[in-house]
Amino acid sequence: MRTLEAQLRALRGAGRKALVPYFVAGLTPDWVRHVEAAILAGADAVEIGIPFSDPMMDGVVIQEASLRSLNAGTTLDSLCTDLASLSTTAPLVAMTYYNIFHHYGLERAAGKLRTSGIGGAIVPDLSLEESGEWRRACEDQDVATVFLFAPSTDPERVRLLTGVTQGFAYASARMAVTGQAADIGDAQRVVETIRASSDIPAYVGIGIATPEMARAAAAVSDGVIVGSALVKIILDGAGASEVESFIASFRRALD
Amino acid sequence: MRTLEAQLRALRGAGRKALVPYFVAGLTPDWVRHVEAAILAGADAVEIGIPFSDPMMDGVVIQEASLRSLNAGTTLDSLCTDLASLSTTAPLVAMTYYNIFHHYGLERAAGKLRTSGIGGAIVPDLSLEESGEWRRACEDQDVATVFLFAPSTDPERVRLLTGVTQGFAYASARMAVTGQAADIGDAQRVVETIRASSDIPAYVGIGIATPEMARAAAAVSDGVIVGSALVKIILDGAGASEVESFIASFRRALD
Amino acid sequence: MTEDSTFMSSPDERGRFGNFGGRFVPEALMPACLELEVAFRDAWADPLFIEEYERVLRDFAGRPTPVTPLDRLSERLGIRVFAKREDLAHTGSHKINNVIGQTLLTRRMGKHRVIAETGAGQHGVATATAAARLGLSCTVFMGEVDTQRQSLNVFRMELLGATVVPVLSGSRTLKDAVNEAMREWVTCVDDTHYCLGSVMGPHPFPWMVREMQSIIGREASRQLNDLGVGTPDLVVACVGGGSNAAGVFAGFADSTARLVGIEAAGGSAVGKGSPGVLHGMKSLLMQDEFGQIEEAHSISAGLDYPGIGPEHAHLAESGRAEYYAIGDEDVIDALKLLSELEGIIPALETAHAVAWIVKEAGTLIPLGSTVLLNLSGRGDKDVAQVRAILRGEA
Amino acid sequence: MTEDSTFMSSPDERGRFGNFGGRFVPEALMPACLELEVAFRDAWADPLFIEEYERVLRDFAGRPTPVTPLDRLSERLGIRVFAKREDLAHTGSHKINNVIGQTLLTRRMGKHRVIAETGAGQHGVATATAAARLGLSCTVFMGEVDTQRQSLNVFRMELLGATVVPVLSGSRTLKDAVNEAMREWVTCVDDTHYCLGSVMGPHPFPWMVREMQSIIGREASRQLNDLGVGTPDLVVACVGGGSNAAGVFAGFADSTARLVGIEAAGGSAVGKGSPGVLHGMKSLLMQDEFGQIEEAHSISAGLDYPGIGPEHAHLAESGRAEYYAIGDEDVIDALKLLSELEGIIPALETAHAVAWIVKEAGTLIPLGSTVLLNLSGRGDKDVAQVRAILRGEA
Ligand SMILES: Cc1ncc(COP(=O)(O)O)c(C=O)c1O
Ligand SMILES: Cc1ncc(COP(=O)(O)O)c(C=O)c1O
Repeated sequence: MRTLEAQLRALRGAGRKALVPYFVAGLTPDWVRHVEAAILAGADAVEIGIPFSDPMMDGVVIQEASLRSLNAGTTLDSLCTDLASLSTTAPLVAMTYYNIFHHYGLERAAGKLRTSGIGGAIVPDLSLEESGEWRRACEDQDVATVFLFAPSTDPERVRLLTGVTQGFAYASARMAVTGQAADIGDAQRVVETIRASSDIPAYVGIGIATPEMARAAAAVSDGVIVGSALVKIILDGAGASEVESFIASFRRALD
Repeated sequence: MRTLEAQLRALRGAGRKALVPYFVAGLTPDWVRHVEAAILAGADAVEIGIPFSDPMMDGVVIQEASLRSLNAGTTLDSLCTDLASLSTTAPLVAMTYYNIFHHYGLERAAGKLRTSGIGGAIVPDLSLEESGEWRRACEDQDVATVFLFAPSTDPERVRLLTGVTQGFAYASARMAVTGQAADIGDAQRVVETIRASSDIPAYVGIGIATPEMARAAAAVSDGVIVGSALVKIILDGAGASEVESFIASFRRALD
Repeated sequence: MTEDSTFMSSPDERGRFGNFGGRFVPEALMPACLELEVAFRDAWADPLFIEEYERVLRDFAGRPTPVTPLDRLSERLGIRVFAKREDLAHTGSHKINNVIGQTLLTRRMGKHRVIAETGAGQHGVATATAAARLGLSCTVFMGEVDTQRQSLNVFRMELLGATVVPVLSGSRTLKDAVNEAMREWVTCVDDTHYCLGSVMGPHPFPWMVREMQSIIGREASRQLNDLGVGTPDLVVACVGGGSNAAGVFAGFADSTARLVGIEAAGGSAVGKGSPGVLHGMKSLLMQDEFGQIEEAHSISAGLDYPGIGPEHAHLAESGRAEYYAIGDEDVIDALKLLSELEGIIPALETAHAVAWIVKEAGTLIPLGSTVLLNLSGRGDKDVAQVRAILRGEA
Repeated sequence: MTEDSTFMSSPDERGRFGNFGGRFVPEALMPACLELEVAFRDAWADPLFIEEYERVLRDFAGRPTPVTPLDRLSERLGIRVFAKREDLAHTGSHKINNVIGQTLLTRRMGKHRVIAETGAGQHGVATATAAARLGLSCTVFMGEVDTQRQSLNVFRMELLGATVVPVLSGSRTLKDAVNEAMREWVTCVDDTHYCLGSVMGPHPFPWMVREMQSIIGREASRQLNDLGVGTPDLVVACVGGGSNAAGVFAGFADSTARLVGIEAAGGSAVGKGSPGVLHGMKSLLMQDEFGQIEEAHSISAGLDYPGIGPEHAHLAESGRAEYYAIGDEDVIDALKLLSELEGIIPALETAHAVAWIVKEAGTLIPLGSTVLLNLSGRGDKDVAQVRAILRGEA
């Protein structure tokens, strides 16, 4: 077992529900300060969204944030440079679309993540079936390949996916792209099927918009991912202190 | 031989080139005064255009005049009533499209012409082949049926047409609808083919716009018909005195 | 080409169908009409000409067009409706059948130019198309009102190399475009053929155009047999001048099928007309008490004509065919219904026939009847107009 | 349905054509892709399904479309050009072939709704049409820019009962419409089929769509034999995603014919692209140095796509097919030329292929060659745009 998964299992071992906020890298010049503020407020790990021109699995909020970040000139290299100034050692997980890594070169990309302190990667458009090369590249660099589990994933595929997912299992609460929803949807069922074939930490994401929903999701899983709701306040102008209090409110709900 | 043809042959016998102006009946409230003015100025006979909604053989000038007249409420009956005030006995020839007579009833229409002092009728869309019924109706009323001869009419058809045309033979100067032209076109050739099979008076029409053209046409025929050029000045506002001097200028050219 | 028919035979030697038809044209045009009749009789009896005509229809225009069972409409109405798909013919309507025949004939007569009238532009586009194919020069007369309503069709004709002349006289619509084409024809009849767009005008046009459109009915009759349907109970077509109706009727004239022509209420020559003479023919015409021709008013430019072809006047008089009228208000609904149920957006003209079928299913059309609808054209040309109407802009 | 082919065989079990293809989709969509593959294999091996598919293509869509000898163009260019007339298929392009297959498959899978992306609106109209026929509900995603450029096509879809959703993200054109359709599909994959419009997307779409379009090539090959032409020297088609090209190529892949795909210069994935992953497939894509997808820019909305179907990437890499690009400036002239010489106004997409033939006759196309042009669609949809361009308004 490699670094990221060990860290996250340790967290669970300590009885703590994981809180994983998602940031769009480069969305604002001081985005790394936002990351620090979140960790200060109790985030256990952070998803670093690498903007892509065609974010097929994202709703309007993250689409807009990605576009802004791209227009500001964000690249894989630039955001890794930015991360050098990050003052904490919390686990970081990249999230982006496959073409970014494919174009960069898979081994080169995995190496870049590792040297930038990113311990895992979520690639929503990389299916299990197509993931072999990427997994090999990551393996060499101790970068965990995190897979998504959808409500539509049948038990047979869940078994296959739990066999390869590393770090944690990303349980989609619903059949939807990223965005803010009103309930935790199918989270419990998805987590249960994951647990039926693996004891890897299972985190719930997609649509978790409020501390109450986070609490409900965490009650049936090992942690939650908070994306669009957070990105939205940053799009609307929130600075580091608002990010801190936003994350703190989720932390309180989870503890 | 019936009335109209006798009158026109007599004219030729007297060595006079016939001048036949065309008026759109009802174009102005005082249109009958225009007719009188023309006769005063030396017209030998007058064509009375009965306006039709779809004057297929007429150019823009007569189209427009027909429309104006129709909008003013002109009908076969109304123009015959108007004619009652005509102070002369010059030969009158109606010109209109077949549907007007067809709709009025052929015998009734021929009778109406006769009682209104109209001694002949030109129906440009009534082909020889379709003219039987109309010719019979006119025969009974001593209304001459005048046929047109076109440059495209071959000698064989000319023979057939001279066999039925009454009053005069209408020689089209050109392959065209009514309007003002620059020369007398095929007038000579058309008149010659008519004369090759008949001694009926042959008048040239279609496009005769100036006294000079009238003179040229009359030189190769027995008379001329002046339509659009005359109607144009009336459309432009000419009153009886202008009509009189217009016709007088043609008369001078012919004599 | 059509077999001898009792009900739709050739006209007599004067070009009469019963009391209607004939040749009411200026003497200047008589030689051309006579020449055309001779040329047509000769060509139509020439297997080589027929072969080329049929080959061009097949390889260029996409014939045979299919017969489509309209299952969802049938279920809705309680009758069985089949559509003969002239909308799939090249340029989007049955008009192409006629112009391919006439342009081949033009070449055969040694003429180098065609002129045509057009209302909505379908016949104009078809003529420009067939002329382009043969390298004939082409001029199309179109009422100025219609050039504005259908400006894209004007541009299509221009793309095809034709000259479009806006007609400024009269009501500036189809009727006036015919007048103007006739006027032009007088001036150029030597090297120019007037490619008339419907079963109207002087003999031999009504007969010739019907013959050139009869391929619709001949195909449909064979296709219905192949589909196991046999003779339909009704054959329904919209009627402007009447060419698509005549073409499809020709395949069923001697069968037991009821033949039904649907006019626009505002251009209903059978319903509101009386015998008269216009555009070279004696037929039924909408006219006032003085014999002045009335202007038609229809939502569809192609039915916006105050007359009807003389053979239809005869079929109406003899009772072999029935004619009904449909008002503008029912047309849009019918267009929408066919679009939504069958995935076919019909031309506004065609939508009149659809509307009648929808309206009369269960009344004039007994439940369970089999109906052949002649789907004369596609609605693409009308989409902007329909949108404006539905948005209350027109 | 296609015979086993050396050059255009089925993809491997991962959906790869050589180095390209595959299935790069969110896990949420994997079950649907797998289900679709099973359903397609099953249907495509079922004679009853094939029979219905072919019957609907015949009776509803008007197949076979003819092959037209383009005599006047041929004479002008010194080569022999034949056109496969997909412009005559119902709704005006080859797109109908694919959607008829996919909607029948949708019903067979027990789904009641289809969604689709569209650029110019041709695929959207075709999908709305096929859905209407079967009573499926239909939603079409269309970039907001395109809904404005092609507002009449939006209304056509609405008439056909479809809902059109303007896409506000990204460049607001075709690429973004695909993204949005994928996003929607995730939310409704249970009862909804994503009716993709070209040989792109995740396996089995590129293969399935090619199979459903291969009827073009199979017909054309038979028709050229019937015409006595035999195997042409070249088969030329325009390439957006590549479905009409794949369809016609499929009939000639194992022949001696050169296969030529023509891209828009501003959307040239083979000419300017490099391997990448987008919209579920690995293929050639126009992208910047960081792997961000570039926006295509073409006069024709249907070629305005930065990628190409994976099988084309493979055919390019293997050398079996050649790909060239044509710039906007040559397209209008080609459209006018075909219109004036042959009476066929092609779609702007198709005009790219025409332009290449005109340009290369005598150079890349040796004089005397026989060329089959796939005339993928009619230009009616483009006439307003072309007019604006020629008038200097656009
Ligand atoms: C599609 C369509 N149907 C019908 C008509 C009416 O003509 P006809 O009665 O000659 O078939 C037209 C005329 O433009 C038309 O375009
Ligand atoms: C007429 C026509 N041809 C070609 C295309 C390009 O698509 P494809 O490359 O899939 O054939 C389109 C797409 O809209 C089209 O409408």
